[in-house]
Amino acid sequence: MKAVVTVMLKAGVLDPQGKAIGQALAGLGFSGVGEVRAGKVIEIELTGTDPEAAKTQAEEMARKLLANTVIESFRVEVA
Amino acid sequence: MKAVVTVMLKAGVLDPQGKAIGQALAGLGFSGVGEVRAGKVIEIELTGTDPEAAKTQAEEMARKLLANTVIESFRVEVA
Amino acid sequence: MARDVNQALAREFGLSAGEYRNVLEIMGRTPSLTELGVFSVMWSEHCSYKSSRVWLKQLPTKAPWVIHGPGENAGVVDIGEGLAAIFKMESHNHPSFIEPYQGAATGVGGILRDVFTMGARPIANLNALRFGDPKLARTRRIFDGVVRGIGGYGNCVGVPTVGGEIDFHPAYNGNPLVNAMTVGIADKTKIFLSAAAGIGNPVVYVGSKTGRDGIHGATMASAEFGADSEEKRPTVQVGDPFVEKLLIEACLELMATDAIVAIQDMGAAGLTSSSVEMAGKGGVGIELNLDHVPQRETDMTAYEMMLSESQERMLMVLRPDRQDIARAIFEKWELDFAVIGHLTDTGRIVITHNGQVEADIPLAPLADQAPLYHRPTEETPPQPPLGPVADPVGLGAALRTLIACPDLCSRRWVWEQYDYTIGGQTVMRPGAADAAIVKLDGRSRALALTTDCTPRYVQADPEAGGAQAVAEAWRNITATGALPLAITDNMNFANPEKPRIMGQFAAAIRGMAAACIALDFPVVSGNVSLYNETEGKPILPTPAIGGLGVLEDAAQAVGYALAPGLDLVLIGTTQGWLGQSLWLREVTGREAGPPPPVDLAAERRHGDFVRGEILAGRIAACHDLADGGALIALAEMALAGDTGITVEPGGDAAIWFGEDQGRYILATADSAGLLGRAAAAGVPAQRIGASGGALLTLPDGDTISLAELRRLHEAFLPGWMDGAS
Amino acid sequence: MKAGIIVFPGINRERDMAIALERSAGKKPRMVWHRETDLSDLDLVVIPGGFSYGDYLRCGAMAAQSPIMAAIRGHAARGGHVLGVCNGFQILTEAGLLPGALLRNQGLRFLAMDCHLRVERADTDFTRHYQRGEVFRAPMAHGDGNYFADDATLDLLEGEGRVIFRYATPSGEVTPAANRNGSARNIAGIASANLRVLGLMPHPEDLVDPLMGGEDGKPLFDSITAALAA
Ligand SMILES: Nc1ncnc2c1ncn2[C@@H]1O[C@H](COP(=O)(O)OP(=O)(O)O)[C@@H](O)[C@H]1O
Ligand SMILES: [Mg+2]
Repeated sequence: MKAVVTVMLKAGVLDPQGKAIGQALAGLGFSGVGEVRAGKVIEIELTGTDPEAAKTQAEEMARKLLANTVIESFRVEVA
Repeated sequence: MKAVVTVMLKAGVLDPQGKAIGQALAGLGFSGVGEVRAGKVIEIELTGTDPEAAKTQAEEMARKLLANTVIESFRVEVA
Repeated sequence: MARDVNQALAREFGLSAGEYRNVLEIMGRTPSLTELGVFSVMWSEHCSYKSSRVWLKQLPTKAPWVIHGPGENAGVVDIGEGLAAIFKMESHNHPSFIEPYQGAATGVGGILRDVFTMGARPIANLNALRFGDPKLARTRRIFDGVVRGIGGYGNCVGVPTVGGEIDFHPAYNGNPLVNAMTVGIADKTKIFLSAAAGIGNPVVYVGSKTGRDGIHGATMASAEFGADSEEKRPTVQVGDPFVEKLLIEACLELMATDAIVAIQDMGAAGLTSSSVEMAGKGGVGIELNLDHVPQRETDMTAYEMMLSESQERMLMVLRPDRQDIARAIFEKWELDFAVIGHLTDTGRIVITHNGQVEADIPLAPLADQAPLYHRPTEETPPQPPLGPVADPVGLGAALRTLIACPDLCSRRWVWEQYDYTIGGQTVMRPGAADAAIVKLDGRSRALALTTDCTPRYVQADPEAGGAQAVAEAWRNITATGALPLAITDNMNFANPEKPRIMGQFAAAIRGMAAACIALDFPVVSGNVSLYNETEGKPILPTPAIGGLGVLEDAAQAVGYALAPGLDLVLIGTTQGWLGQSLWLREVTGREAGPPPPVDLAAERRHGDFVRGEILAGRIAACHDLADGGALIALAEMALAGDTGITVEPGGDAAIWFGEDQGRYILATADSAGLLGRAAAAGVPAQRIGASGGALLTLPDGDTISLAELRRLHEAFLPGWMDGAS
Repeated sequence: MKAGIIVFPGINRERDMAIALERSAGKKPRMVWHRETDLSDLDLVVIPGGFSYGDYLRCGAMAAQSPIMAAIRGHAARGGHVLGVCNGFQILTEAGLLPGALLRNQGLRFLAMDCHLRVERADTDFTRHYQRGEVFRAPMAHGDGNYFADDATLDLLEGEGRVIFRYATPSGEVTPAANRNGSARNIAGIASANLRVLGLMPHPEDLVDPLMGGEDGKPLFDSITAALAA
């Protein structure tokens, strides 16, 4: 089973990286580009077989380690 | 419309960050953790309304800038 | 605006009942929310220095070489050849506890802006850091984040981080200290100040856009930001060192023209403090139209814009006929540039937003009637004398313990994450000398830079500890051969409403002032950080000192790395002072006794003699004696130069680990000559050993190999941080 | 020799580079703003170190996409000399002017320390003032210096003699311990097939003055100055 944890800066928190990427895309001539946000994704192989348990575990991992919950929020998908 | 570009190191490219996260998770007492891979996710607001066109555009962004295809692969989702 | 302005809200904003009464009197009516916000931040401890101002006045701030003392964004001293050094230290303690990486990073960003806003190109960063008990996982996490944050920001902006200091103590468990210092260089005839002038002149905002960063959470606890209960907005600010780098270059480019009338960074309380202070200092009025403020978020209120602490922003008053030149420069650097107001002759600050007047406050009373407190003080009682102390372990074991302990172990793990060579002018790197030496590009002149404080001394005796911190900074600069010129300080203390804490503050200032006067080492800038305590547990009083000195010829600088075949001479008097020493703490587990006294006259005499010998080219290496005493200093010299030492026999733990002040170890090829000149100058000196080989031979005949010593010295930080995430 | 230093936003070692070039060549290089498009006056194009565009996304990624890269490509295609140091090396790989990529350091931390480089070829225009096999010291200061290329590319580089510098011990042994950032085969610097485009991670430009601890980096600048003396 695989858990995918996506970690993004919370809404309202400055995202210097996303901002710079947005400007670079515009500079490359891409049009219609609005706000860009950059985040992290962590893919974790898990040996368990229960998707619910895997999700709970991954959420705990995110809270404890993967996300800095002071400024970041996260979401977990299990596949 | 929003395009989400996920960029991961290709298989075969060493991912020290993923490895370090895996070790830290084990250190925190999480069991059943297999391979961990760390990547990036870039969320792009697009003004267009055609999902197909948005996907094509985001793929081009990924090829040109968001991913370095020497070391990385990417996938695009449009929502 | 949903909330009523009243005394309850004022209290939430941190204003006392008396202060709020004062606001009502000045305004002659109930203030608007934005007005209340302006008063609350301008009258906060941070901006108004209401608890500390009466004491800060006692610090000596003048000398012939001081160009601008406290009162400007940073201090300015004349360093010769038409140049000025501009420097200051600032704290980011609380943010670094909440979010260590961003807290430390934005601390570095903030102090850089205070320096380049005056026209200086930053050439060096330093820091002074205190952390809690290393046994706690939280301490490790904070330490890791702070080090990464300082490196992350400083490395990216391209200013070398050349020095600093780190202490650990459980008193900092819930309240680490992150003090950052920046030093810059400017043409001394082109210093930029913040006093606004020229009625009608445009007020210009440059840098990053404004978001809702850092607006205090408590004041936000209402329905006014949308009905849905969105996730609580973090009060943490995120730094963008890339924008800071652009801002440095754009400002310096603009400063080469004559466009700027006045300029100030937007630091704490952002737009409020910068606009109020610029107008206030210039004795003019200011009108701002917030519709023109570049905004990162939608639907921001006037209150939010005025209180936002978004980073990497500056406020300037420009000559109207130069506005286009300025705009072109900021556009070239891809930074926001917006005219957001103009100066008026009303003596008031008027803020409009969406066609509405949101604030209209008279500036003079806002400044003149700012609260000023003579808070009660209580002296720290003197520590009882230490009395006789038995040595439970002997010299060799104590050396092995001390050289490896968290407060004395190598800081290599830290400085190897800081770019200290960028600029190509770093003559003495971290770990090479008592002060970092940074040369001025294209000249032989160099600056010597250091940060110092020994909080356990200040805790035991605030006055002696305050004097010691200044003396140690002076000594560290002297030990390189440089002439100490001036200091910046960062007064980190606990709750000033407690008389004992306020007493610590007052006494530390007394001690600092005495040392500054005796050593001709005035204070030119500084910062005060109070309320450093968690759950009633105060930090150790920590008046961190940032010292700056000058060397006419960088080639004359000496470090402490030892070469073989030299005699080692100890300068100064050794009584064997163990009170508050690290030996006492690490070997016997006691934090007791009075700290070592500082004899300021002797300090000066010894230091002036040492500097003279170094500048005469007679000294190969020099190290001051501080934490851990003589044997630790010798071991550090041996390790830095990879050269053994045979120490003269005799003496006990008190002699070899005592922390008597005003001492140096000099390495020389001619000890007879040195001893003779010392005697003639009335400076105590004695030969204590010779260099060579690969062993440290202790006074009791015990030996320890350099390899073992190095292993012990280098082990702690990497081992501790191994596996830290 | 006419040298130009490309300044992208966020570049921060351009002045260090200018000092080193002037020390060897006796004249100041031209600072070239990234929006310029004409490099035809230059013999040597230098992309210095720093954090172009904040090192956001990937180090060098955004600079590699900027318009001036066309001019730099043209210069290289005409057989012109290009030197990329640190961020400059990252930009050259991102732009495809040199193969491979620079990944995050293996220990995931920024590394600021002196390293030792073994000179693998002393017959290039950048290295003639060194001896083959000579070891010199250079400061490094980077978070992403871990050179990566697939095995075929690495073999090709070795086969064509395009590995110019390797991380080594002070006595010249190429060991894992000497390879702090984890680079493939200890590679610290590589060149293009015609040996005229050189990229390396460490900073020889910061060690060209005895006052700063040595002149180990100076032969590199002396070499290119001599090669391009006109
Ligand atoms: N402890 C101190 N010693 C000397 N000067 C101080 C001290 N604390 C503050 N100052 C001076 O007071 C002025 C205001 O400081 P501060 O509010 O920190 O400035 P900024 O808003 O630019 O950060 C500065 O000139 C500063 O140097
Ligand atoms: Mg300021």
